[in-house]
Amino acid sequence: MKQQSEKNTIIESLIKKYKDEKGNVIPLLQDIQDAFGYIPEDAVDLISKRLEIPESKLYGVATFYAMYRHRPGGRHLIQLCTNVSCMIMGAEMLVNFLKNRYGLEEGGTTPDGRFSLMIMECIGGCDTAPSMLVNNDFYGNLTKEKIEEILEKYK
Amino acid sequence: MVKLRIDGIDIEALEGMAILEAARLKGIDIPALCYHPKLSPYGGCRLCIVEIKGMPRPVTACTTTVSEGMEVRTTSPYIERLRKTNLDLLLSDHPYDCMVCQKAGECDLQDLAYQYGIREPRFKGERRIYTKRDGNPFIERDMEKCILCGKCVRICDEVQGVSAIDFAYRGLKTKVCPPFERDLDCEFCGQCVMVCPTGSLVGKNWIGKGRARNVGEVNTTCPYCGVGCSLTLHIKDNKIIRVSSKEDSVVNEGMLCAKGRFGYDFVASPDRLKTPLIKRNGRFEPVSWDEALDYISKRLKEIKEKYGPDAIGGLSSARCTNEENYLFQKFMRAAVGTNNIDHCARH
Amino acid sequence: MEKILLRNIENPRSADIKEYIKNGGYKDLLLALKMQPGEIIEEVKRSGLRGRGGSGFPTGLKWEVALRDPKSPKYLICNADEGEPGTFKDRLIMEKNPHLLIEGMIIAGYAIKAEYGYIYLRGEYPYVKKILSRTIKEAYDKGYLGEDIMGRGVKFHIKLYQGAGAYICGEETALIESIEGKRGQPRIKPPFPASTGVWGMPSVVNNVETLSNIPYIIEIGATAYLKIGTPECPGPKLYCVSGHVKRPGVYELPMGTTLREIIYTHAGGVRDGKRLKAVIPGGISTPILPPQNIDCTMDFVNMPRYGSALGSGAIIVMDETVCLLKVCERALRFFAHESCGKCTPCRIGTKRMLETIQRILRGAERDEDIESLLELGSVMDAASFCPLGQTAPNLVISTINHFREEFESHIKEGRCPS
Amino acid sequence: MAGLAKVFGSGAMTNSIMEIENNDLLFVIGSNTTEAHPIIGLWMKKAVRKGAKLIVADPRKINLVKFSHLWLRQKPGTDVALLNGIAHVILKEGLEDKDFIHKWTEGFEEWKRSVEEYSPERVEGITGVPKDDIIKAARLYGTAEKAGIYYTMGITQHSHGTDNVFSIANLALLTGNLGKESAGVNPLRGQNNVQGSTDMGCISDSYPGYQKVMIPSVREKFEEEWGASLSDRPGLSTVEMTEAALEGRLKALYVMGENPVLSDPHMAHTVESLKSLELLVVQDIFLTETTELAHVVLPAASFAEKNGTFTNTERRVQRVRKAVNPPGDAREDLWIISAISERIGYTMGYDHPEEIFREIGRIWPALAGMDYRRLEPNGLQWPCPTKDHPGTPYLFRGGFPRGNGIFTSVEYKPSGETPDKEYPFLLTTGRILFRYHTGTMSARSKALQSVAPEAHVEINNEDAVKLGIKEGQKVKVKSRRGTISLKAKVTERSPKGVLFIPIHFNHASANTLTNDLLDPHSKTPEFKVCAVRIEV
Repeated sequence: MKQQSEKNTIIESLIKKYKDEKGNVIPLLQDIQDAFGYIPEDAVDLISKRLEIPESKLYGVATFYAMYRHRPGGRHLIQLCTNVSCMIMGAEMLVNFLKNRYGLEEGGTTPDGRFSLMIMECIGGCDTAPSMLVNNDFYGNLTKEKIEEILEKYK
Repeated sequence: MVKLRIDGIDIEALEGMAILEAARLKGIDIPALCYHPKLSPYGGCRLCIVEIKGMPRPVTACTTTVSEGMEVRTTSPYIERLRKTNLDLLLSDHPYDCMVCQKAGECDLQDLAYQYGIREPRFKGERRIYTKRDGNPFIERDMEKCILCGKCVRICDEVQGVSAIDFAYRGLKTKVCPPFERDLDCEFCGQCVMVCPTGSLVGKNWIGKGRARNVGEVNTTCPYCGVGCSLTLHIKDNKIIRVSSKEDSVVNEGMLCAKGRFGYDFVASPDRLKTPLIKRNGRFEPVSWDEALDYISKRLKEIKEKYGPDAIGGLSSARCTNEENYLFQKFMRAAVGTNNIDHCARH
Repeated sequence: MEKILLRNIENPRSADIKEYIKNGGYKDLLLALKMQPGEIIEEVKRSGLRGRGGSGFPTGLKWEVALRDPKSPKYLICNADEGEPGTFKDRLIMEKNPHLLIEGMIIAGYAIKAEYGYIYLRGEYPYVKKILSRTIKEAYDKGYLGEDIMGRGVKFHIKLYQGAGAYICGEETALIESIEGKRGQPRIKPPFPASTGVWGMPSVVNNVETLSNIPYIIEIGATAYLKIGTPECPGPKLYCVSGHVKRPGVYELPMGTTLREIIYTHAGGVRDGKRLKAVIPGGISTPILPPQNIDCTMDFVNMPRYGSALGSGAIIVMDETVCLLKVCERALRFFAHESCGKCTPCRIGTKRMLETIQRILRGAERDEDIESLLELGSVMDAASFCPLGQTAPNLVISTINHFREEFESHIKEGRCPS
Repeated sequence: MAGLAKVFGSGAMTNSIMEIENNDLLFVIGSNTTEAHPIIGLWMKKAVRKGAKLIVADPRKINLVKFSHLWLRQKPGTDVALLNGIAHVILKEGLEDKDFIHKWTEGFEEWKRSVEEYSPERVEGITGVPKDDIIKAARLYGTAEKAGIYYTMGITQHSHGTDNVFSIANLALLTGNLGKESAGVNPLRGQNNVQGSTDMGCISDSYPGYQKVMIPSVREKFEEEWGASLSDRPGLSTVEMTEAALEGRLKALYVMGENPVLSDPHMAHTVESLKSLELLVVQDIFLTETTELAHVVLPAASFAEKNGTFTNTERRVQRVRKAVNPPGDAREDLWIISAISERIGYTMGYDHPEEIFREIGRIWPALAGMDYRRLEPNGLQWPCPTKDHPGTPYLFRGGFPRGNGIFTSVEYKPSGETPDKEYPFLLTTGRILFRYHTGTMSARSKALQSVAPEAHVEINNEDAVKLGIKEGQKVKVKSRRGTISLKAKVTERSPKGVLFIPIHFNHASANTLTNDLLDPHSKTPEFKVCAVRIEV
């Protein structure tokens, strides 16, 4: 992971961006997650000090929203939906496929650190169910073969 | 003022007052677990639901303010069934510890379970299990017993201004904790313990020292700073086992600080002086009261004769009572005959 | 019906501002800026437009409360959380016709004298965020946003705000709490956001589809708008169809089109020649409908008469192969995961209902399990703090009512009839 | 509290704690309220929540600053200049309460001239507080309808402590913030019954109720009441007794419930003086640094083992009740004093503390209306002259007891010992939340001991970098009077050039270093300012 001091300078610069903006917590946490892949504990400490927001409240926010992650994950994040529309179109089978083919469990990371898997509630891709996101890209009408083909692009 | 009817009783209440408060003014007690007069309304526990003429759904009395001509019913078979089911749900996620729980006999949840006759929760299911204990020296935090009423979070944030704890996570996993579930690190005022309706937050050195039975209460004034908070000492077998404060006390309204609430174990410290001591060739020897008093009075009379009363001085204490201070200066002035008196005030 | 909300979306560059203006885009804004805010609100009130997010609350009324409130600054908030499973209409507008939303927001902002607007976009649409950021920049560059819109002395700014995965933030006060950087827990009402919203200021929260109707109302006037849809629920509606149909997708049809017509005429009917088993008409927080009820007209007023609700208009079609208990289990897993945890009935009730259904599916059920589900459903509906807890039981309870035998067979014979 | 007593007749809070909630302006100077008076801190936070404005004047960034609207960071010991500066701006902007001044005060014109040269620019030079903040503070205090001033040791523990108090009183007189609710001049007394011990006459120049020893008619009244001839010679204060012992004039000292070795300044001096005594009797509940030097130690009862009353900082007399028996042969202080008195020929036969309380009521009208029954359940605030009198929440309604409120001209004088080349740092001392006074009680509570186990010296982070000192590093702090070693606490809380050491820890007692220079009037030592050096 990045050097501690280097890490701090990144966090400090991100905080400065939102210093005097009202309602800055959620976008700031998102930027921190984009920079490190997750929200490190010391980032929350620093935000609390600089923006004078009680750290207990920050932790409350950081753990409320499902898309904030608190542990480093794989290089690429797979977010597969299994909600009702996707479920009745076979999403469960794809979950098993990811487990058998890539050794990916819900919330887990492949041993080689390439992929992490998050099971999502609904990502608004019901017309092309089953659907998934990989990092920020959307893919629909998934089959086992199509998933394999897609994941090839993410090294 | 607003005129309304609660359970057929005409009531006049202040504009903006919650129905729950207006009802309590008239002695109508509506069950509530997350309401506290000092705190902002929350509406989380849903026990204080009442029916209002013209409203489709029951509303919580703690969040709904009175309005002119409102007709409120605080109880009906339907409302009681909803309350009982709500309690059932709370108990289904609560450890069955009443046998050993420190709060037994003073627990709002236990009282309500008794009132609604719930022996077994009807909806069994997974219960929150937290093995990690909080290492702070003052407050035992058993979050399994927490019913998420949020009173501790609100009093720490709104009244104490420290915000040491808040809700974390979501849904059934929601938990009140310090950031990253570190050990509690705050002013340890214990206001959270004061408002906690269950055994989730209790003083660490209260545990096992005794509960409701044969525990006496003595109201007194705090021995520490000059604010003069009212203390209630809980006594068992001639020992202080707990300190609290009545919420209607004028100076502190039941709130205390770490010293007042938790700093009482010096009274029973083994180091307490138990006998008079006289120093003989550099070492203190225990002696009887007569021997000590005779020694002192003999020496005082000798010094007074030899050097006069002004060779004697007296230092009284800002921690002793008015009566003791008065008597002390009377002793120095009338018995000894000097004005050499002071006390260790920080002025 | 001639397309209004999805006009010109077949054109691959439909999101581009030049393309939008070429097709008459932002003309309605200039028209509106000539009118008085009060006049615009009267027009919207007369048009009968109702909230497309699912509440069905008359949009004009909400605006009027905000305009009349003395406090300022005021805020216009676009609810783009679109968390109701089965719903993907707002996504389509924002991907293919984003400037229609921006134009609608500016007119709405002007009407309630708000100078600041937020778009609260759900965290699960990162690719939409890119499009919207570009759209907002285009609007600023062309002078439709900023300190002085088109030299008309009107100021309006839009800030794009992304959530981070919380269905509850579709509820307007939870959304506002989220913008303020807090946990998305609903607020006590009253006060309503129109008088005390974000930062304690008057804030109107409208859904993407609702705001996208505004330019058209200005363009053709309320009287013409009333001719579309039904008298009580006028205007076009975007119906989302997913599940076991030949052509899943978004269909822009007059409000009040029947469910049958949407499924069979537009979405091509049930695929692979399977038999229709059940339909969730308005997203998984709305009661399920058996096949014999699909002649219902899909609008806010009629659906309750059929024992269900329009909701967000998200139609999930299920054929005979589906085990409805599994669907209920998945829906309750959703609600238990998304419950904000504030109130007892929802925090614990969703979990206990889920565990009861899972027990039945495992065949470890007890006879009173159906009784427990009904009791839990009633306490959640009656005593939950907000609509999440109140509507979470709808799917299960309606499935018990309409498909009792499927529950019985699971309990008695421990197997699924489908 | 000599300063306040001079102006208003007593050294107590003029208003009461509950009224804080309705202040619309709170001016807190020289008081770390949330640590020294936590519950009064809560009332202040409540006032702020209700919309009141809060000004905090303190060299350190104490917790209360978080709730303030304006933080004046004056250099330690420059309070008079700051307060005169504020008065200066109030006068210049015509915010003074003209008819209050006309009706209830005297000496205004002369005092007005004395603050003329305290312009904001000059005051900024002395105190380091930006002039705009001085003007802002003056406008806030001057325009407020109900403004209360709150202060503690930060104001009084200086060689010019009385001057500090005078300049506070001047501000209140200037703006008519006296004799009405939610206003006043409010010293927050540090200890549970320090107000009571001064009320009861445990001060060398006054009998109970501030009745002066030097006035013959007063002395005769007490001689008659007590049936004994009384001395007409002025008595000695604590620090003067130390001097007298060293000079051989004082031969015996009877100490009840105090630990002067730790709590008096210049510890080495105190120890040496106590050692020179022919008789030192110490009556306490534990062995302390002072009992070590005693000839006789007497075991006393603690607050939970006796009946009586305490008087808090808002003049509220409240009951203290016996809850448990004292350990071993320990006895109530009343019994011990009476027993000694008996043996030296003066009988004081009391069966119950209430008899003493009634006697006090007979000789001090302010308590005449009180008795133990009337003190239920929440006590009464003196003055309470008659049995039906409800007590007095705030003083001076309808005017001052002894004629008018007196404006006192005060010149800014620097502190006795200020930093120089040899001792470049300024040391200030004070309280922390988890400890109390000399630690006799608080050190013996396991939980309090574990969260505040030892002393520390707060050092500004820039100073720490310059001296290469890291957080938690053991350092030596040296003054002309002694040296202690303790851990460094690197923080932005303390200003550059200023160190802070809590007073509660015997293993590194701040009073080893403090200066025993006295305020001439109040005889209070200058605990708050002395010059020190830090050695790594």
